[in-house]
Amino acid sequence: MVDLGVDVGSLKLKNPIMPASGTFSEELADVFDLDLIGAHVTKTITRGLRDGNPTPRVCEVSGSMLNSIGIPSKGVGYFIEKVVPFYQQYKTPLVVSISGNTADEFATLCSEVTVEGVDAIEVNISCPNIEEDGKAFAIRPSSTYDVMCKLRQATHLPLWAKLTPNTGETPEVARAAEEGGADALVVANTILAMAIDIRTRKPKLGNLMGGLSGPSLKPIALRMAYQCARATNIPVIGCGGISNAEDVLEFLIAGATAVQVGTATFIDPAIMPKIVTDLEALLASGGYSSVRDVIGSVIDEEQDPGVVFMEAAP
Amino acid sequence: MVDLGVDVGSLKLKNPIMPASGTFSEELADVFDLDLIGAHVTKTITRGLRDGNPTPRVCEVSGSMLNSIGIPSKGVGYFIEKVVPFYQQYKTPLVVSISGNTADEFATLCSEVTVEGVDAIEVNISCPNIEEDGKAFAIRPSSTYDVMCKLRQATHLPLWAKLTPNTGETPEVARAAEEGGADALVVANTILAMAIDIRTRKPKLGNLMGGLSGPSLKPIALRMAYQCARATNIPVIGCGGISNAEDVLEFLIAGATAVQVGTATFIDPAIMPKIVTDLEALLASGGYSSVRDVIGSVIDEEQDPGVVFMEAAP
Amino acid sequence: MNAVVRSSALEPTNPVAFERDLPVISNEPVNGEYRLMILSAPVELLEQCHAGQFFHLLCPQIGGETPYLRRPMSIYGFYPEKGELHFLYKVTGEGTRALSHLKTGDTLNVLGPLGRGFTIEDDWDHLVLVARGVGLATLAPLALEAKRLGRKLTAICSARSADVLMSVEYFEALGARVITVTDTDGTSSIENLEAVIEQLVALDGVDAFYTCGSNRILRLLQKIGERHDIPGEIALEQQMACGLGMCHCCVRPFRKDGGQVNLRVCREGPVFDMQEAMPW
Amino acid sequence: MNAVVRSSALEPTNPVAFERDLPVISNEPVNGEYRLMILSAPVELLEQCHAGQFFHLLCPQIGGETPYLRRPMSIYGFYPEKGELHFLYKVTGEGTRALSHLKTGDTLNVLGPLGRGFTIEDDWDHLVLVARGVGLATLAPLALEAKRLGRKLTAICSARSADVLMSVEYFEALGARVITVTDTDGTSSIENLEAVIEQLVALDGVDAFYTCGSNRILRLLQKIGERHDIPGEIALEQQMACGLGMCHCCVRPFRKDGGQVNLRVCREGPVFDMQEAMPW
Ligand SMILES: Cc1cc2nc3c(=O)[nH]c(=O)nc-3n(C[C@H](O)[C@H](O)[C@H](O)COP(=O)(O)OP(=O)(O)OC[C@H]3O[C@@H](n4cnc5c(N)ncnc54)[C@H](O)[C@@H]3O)c2cc1C
Ligand SMILES: Cc1cc2nc3c(=O)[nH]c(=O)nc-3n(C[C@H](O)[C@H](O)[C@H](O)COP(=O)(O)OP(=O)(O)OC[C@H]3O[C@@H](n4cnc5c(N)ncnc54)[C@H](O)[C@@H]3O)c2cc1C
Ligand SMILES: Cc1cc2nc3c(=O)[nH]c(=O)nc-3n(C[C@H](O)[C@H](O)[C@H](O)COP(=O)(O)O)c2cc1C
Ligand SMILES: Cc1cc2nc3c(=O)[nH]c(=O)nc-3n(C[C@H](O)[C@H](O)[C@H](O)COP(=O)(O)O)c2cc1C
Ligand code: FES
Ligand code: FES
Repeated sequence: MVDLGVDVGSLKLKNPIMPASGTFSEELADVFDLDLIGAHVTKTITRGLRDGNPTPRVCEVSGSMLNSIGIPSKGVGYFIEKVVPFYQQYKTPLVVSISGNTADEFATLCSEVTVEGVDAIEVNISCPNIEEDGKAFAIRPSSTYDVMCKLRQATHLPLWAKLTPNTGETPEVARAAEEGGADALVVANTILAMAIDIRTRKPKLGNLMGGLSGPSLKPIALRMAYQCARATNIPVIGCGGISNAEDVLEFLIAGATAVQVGTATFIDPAIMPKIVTDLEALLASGGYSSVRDVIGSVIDEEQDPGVVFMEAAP
Repeated sequence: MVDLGVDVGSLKLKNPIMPASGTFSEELADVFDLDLIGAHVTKTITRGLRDGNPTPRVCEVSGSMLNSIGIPSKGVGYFIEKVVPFYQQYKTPLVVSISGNTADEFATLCSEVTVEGVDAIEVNISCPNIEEDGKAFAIRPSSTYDVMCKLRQATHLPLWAKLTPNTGETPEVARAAEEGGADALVVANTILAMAIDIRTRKPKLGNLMGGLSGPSLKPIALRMAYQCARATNIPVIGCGGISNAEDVLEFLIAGATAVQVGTATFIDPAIMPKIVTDLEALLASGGYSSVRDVIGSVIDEEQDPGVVFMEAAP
Repeated sequence: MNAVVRSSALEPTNPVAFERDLPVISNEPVNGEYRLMILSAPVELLEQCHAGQFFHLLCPQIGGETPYLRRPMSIYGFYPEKGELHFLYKVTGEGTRALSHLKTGDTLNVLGPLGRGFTIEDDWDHLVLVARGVGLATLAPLALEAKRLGRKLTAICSARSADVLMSVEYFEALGARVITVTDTDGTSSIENLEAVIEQLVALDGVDAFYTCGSNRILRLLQKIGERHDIPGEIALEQQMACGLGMCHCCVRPFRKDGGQVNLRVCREGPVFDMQEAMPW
Repeated sequence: MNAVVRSSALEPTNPVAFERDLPVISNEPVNGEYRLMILSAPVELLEQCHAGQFFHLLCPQIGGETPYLRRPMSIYGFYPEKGELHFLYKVTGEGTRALSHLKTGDTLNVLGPLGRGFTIEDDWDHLVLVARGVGLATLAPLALEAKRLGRKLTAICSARSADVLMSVEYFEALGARVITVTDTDGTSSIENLEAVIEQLVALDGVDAFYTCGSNRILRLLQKIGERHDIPGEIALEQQMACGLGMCHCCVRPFRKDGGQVNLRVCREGPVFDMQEAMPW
């Protein structure tokens, strides 16, 4: 028996497997017992109602996908009346993902969702910030720090900052989030991408561009998880292209304390509980008695530390 | 007969297919007649001798690859004495890719390679710049502009700026390169990524991290090519994951004037001349008489222009 | 009587969507464009199926095809008595090409049944379906259901030419009346279709319309339905990722309570009220 | 006589590397760990082959395996007279697992012959090869070459146990003397190997050593070679991408002119001067 429990800051998870925001909802209860996984993470909500982006909202790119859903939201009222009670049926901690167009709106929502039944708040700072000409907060360290400070003041709950790969400054942004008060980092959101139908000459997504997720994203997200684990002292939750227990182990070795599974659930809706089982077997076969022993166990000392944060020269 | 000729600024190419820097060399003459492609692009050279990075320098990640070669270089002398004469055997234009640790060193090399036999200079501003704490020049608009101004003064040859995907500011960097004097943009270099061997717990690359190339990169590079074509008035040369004529067409429709083929050559060394043939057939079947008619023909007007440069919200 | 049975999302202890590897019994071309795939399925899965629902298929990576996401496919037939699940599909791209490579004895991973199927209210006696092209695949099991419930069904089948008219025999074998209209002999025009349907309404009375796929047919049936106050349902398509209602990829706009709402084709659909549907 | 023939990079009009789909004649296990694949190849390709060279194989995406890059594999045998190209391989990961799924009649895309093969100078009369494990695959064709040139060859084959000793018959059939050493009976220790080789040098005289793969054997042969001034060559491995010399992925360090240089295994190798090679 391998102990799969991990601590994400003050929050104890029975295992390190949880869904990625936007790829999970109440409906997955049709497929498996939702108490089998380490945490529940909701789709990002906004304060007010939002329709979301034009269709098509999804397309396939070699072995991965693009999406541009655009955060349709039924607003905070619906969330508190309907969604929280649903998840309160379960023993598993509930993490609510939130977002806002401005730092103040974001902070207001953050305090509004600080309610009984919510165990942590994931702040999706990878979404456009209208005060920074449409750039996501998490593209720059300064805007990351500013928004995190406001969010920190708005809640006593654990605050997880979800970072974007659309930046050249991952370690700096990670440190800014930590300094701004993040209790953990979720690494990472989708990377901005595009596909065009060569027959119609139209973009394959209604919104022209969208986020790349799935296996293609994995080596990028893994690099970011490693950078963030090295750059900060807060737990890192890996996310991006994770499809099986081997991928989970790779993120844990790189320094992640837990992981989120997104697109893989679309391919196999029961993948999360399967990964929990497989991870236990994989750790057992490696002689581990606790998953905590592999976290951050990457062997990188032989390397010149200079190369670690250097932009790898091609 | 479809006219495959394109103009990259003042440089006329017989077809829009050329190799990506670092994935092409004299040795490919063993496999096909090098006059079949639109241009020859050398591996990036530096002024002095460089050994390159520790091995392993390459690894595979789902359907794509990571590399961290580190620009081993025999220096500018060898290049001028051996490499330029080799390519002078061909009628095809020669593009030399160069790089430097500092803007001044870079500019010196730029003027040193401004010699008979070189038709354009591709400046790899995606490599680490020791004056900007190891960040690549092309991560920020300001460092891009500064280095491009120096390079512009160092040569009268066409100057192609090769951009990096490791930034959250692609349109701004593209405009900075244009304003700094670039005649064309090569979009893009590899994106920083990582892979770990879960058995040995060691990074799969000797340098810990490396650049992701191949099909996984395509939707990211395509998005950047589109952004750059919209943001500037100079030709864009698409690069990233291009493996067949359909991929080429996708980049041309997005706004690229020509394309570079990299990793695909490792899978099929004769892919470039095959793509030239297939592209002609594809255009003919679409009723085109000139490849120039498809460039930038993406149908995006129906879209709210606001979304175009906005970070797509997931 | 309602053909739809789904567990509410609030019953996590009673999962209803199956994810299974099912053996291929056969997978043969039906005519130049369509193929029929027959899978062997367990009875408990087949008993959950209803006309209008779909399965989300994990198309195999074979024959050089590398589909990634699942592909939605309507239930063409489900036979608990013989343990068979049927799909009728058209080869249009990577996923369906991959499906076409499956041979007897291979397995296909399916997820379903998913979505909300067709409604047949207790007092709906004469049902009329209007189908074109692969839409037949979706509407065919409605005939099965109508027969089981002892209702009268008229199937108006529209196609490019007579030789791609499928399922006519299928409908007739189930005791349905079949009216065929084709482009080649000009009978499939909207004007002629309107005349044919108006005649049905006038002579036999119609209690409900069912259709799917064609924008022009939708507009026509909305008009006729409104004119005579006849209810109807339409099965719609949209690109999907999860198929379960999680990702909100598959929405379409509907008229509801004077406004417009986005509904998920995979969850609130694929079958929707015909008057609420918006032509596209 | 030099076993290496390559067009210089300055002869673009004379391509020497073939990229071909070759039919699989057979692909069978040789013992628990190794498989022999025989491809049907055109004579003009086989005539370009030399012992020590390799092919870069585009492993198929079958059996659930999705290898992407090509895999380097030494020529185990090449027979222009019967139109056959042989590879001996060990299944270690995705690519070689995919290879193992190939059946008679399938095709495999190969690129080659690539790299610089073994040298056999005109005055080298007694050749000694020391091979361990899959290294045999690389050294085997040297025996063929030696026989064609009428040289004497001694093959020292080292393995974990007698039952994985391969190619012994192969070497013997080519008239080579074979000495086997194994871990199970303790004869494969470096000390014993040194004694065996020193005896060969003392009794028969040795003109050249050939080896590949093992670090310990390399050190031993470097020592013995230096002691008696006997030249030698070693075939080395490294991760590869292009296989043609373009990407500089596959470098290893070598001692040259008092300094250290990086050479490409795919181009300057895979066969290198034994004294220049650096143990790893
Ligand atoms: C509820 C529902 C039921 C369906 N029932 C049937 C059926 O019974 N028979 C049949 O032949 N087809 C049916 N379709 C359409 C079928 O899903 C598509 O033809 C199929 O997904 C095409 O996949 P492809 O890889 O071959 O084509 P590609 O064009 O290569 O597909 C690319 C992507 O677009 C998606 N896509 C393409 N066309 C459609 C479409 N019309 N609807 C939704 N997504 C699409 C694919 O799923 C895939 O993700 C149905 C669609 C839906 C939504
Ligand atoms: C010149 C040369 C000749 C070779 N000849 C033979 C031979 O005759 N028989 C044989 O069984 N093996 C030979 N090898 C080793 C063979 O290339 C590897 O076993 C094979 O690439 C493993 O691929 P995989 O996908 O099965 O394993 P994986 O471990 O999944 O491979 C992952 C990646 O690492 C690379 N890799 C793994 N091991 C090696 C290795 N030892 N050398 C180079 N790259 C490697 C693979 O090519 C692939 O890119 C040779 C290697 C070289 C360089
Ligand atoms: C359809 C879809 C919707 C998503 N919606 C959100 C969202 O609302 N908020 C968010 O922070 N991330 C969202 N994401 C990003 C995922 O949470 C995750 O970061 C990303 O998909 C990478 O993980 P994966 O490769 O495992 O899918 C979404 C991803 C997908 C595919
Ligand atoms: C092995 C390798 C070496 C590379 N070396 C260079 C280089 O020296 N200079 C450079 O600008 N880009 C270099 N690149 C990046 C490519 O030129 C190209 O931008 C990238 O690989 C994306 O294209 P692709 O997906 O078609 O390979 C290298 C890429 C690879 C795979
Ligand atoms: S496909 Fe995911 S919600 Fe419908
Ligand atoms: S593998 Fe590319 S240079 Fe050797």
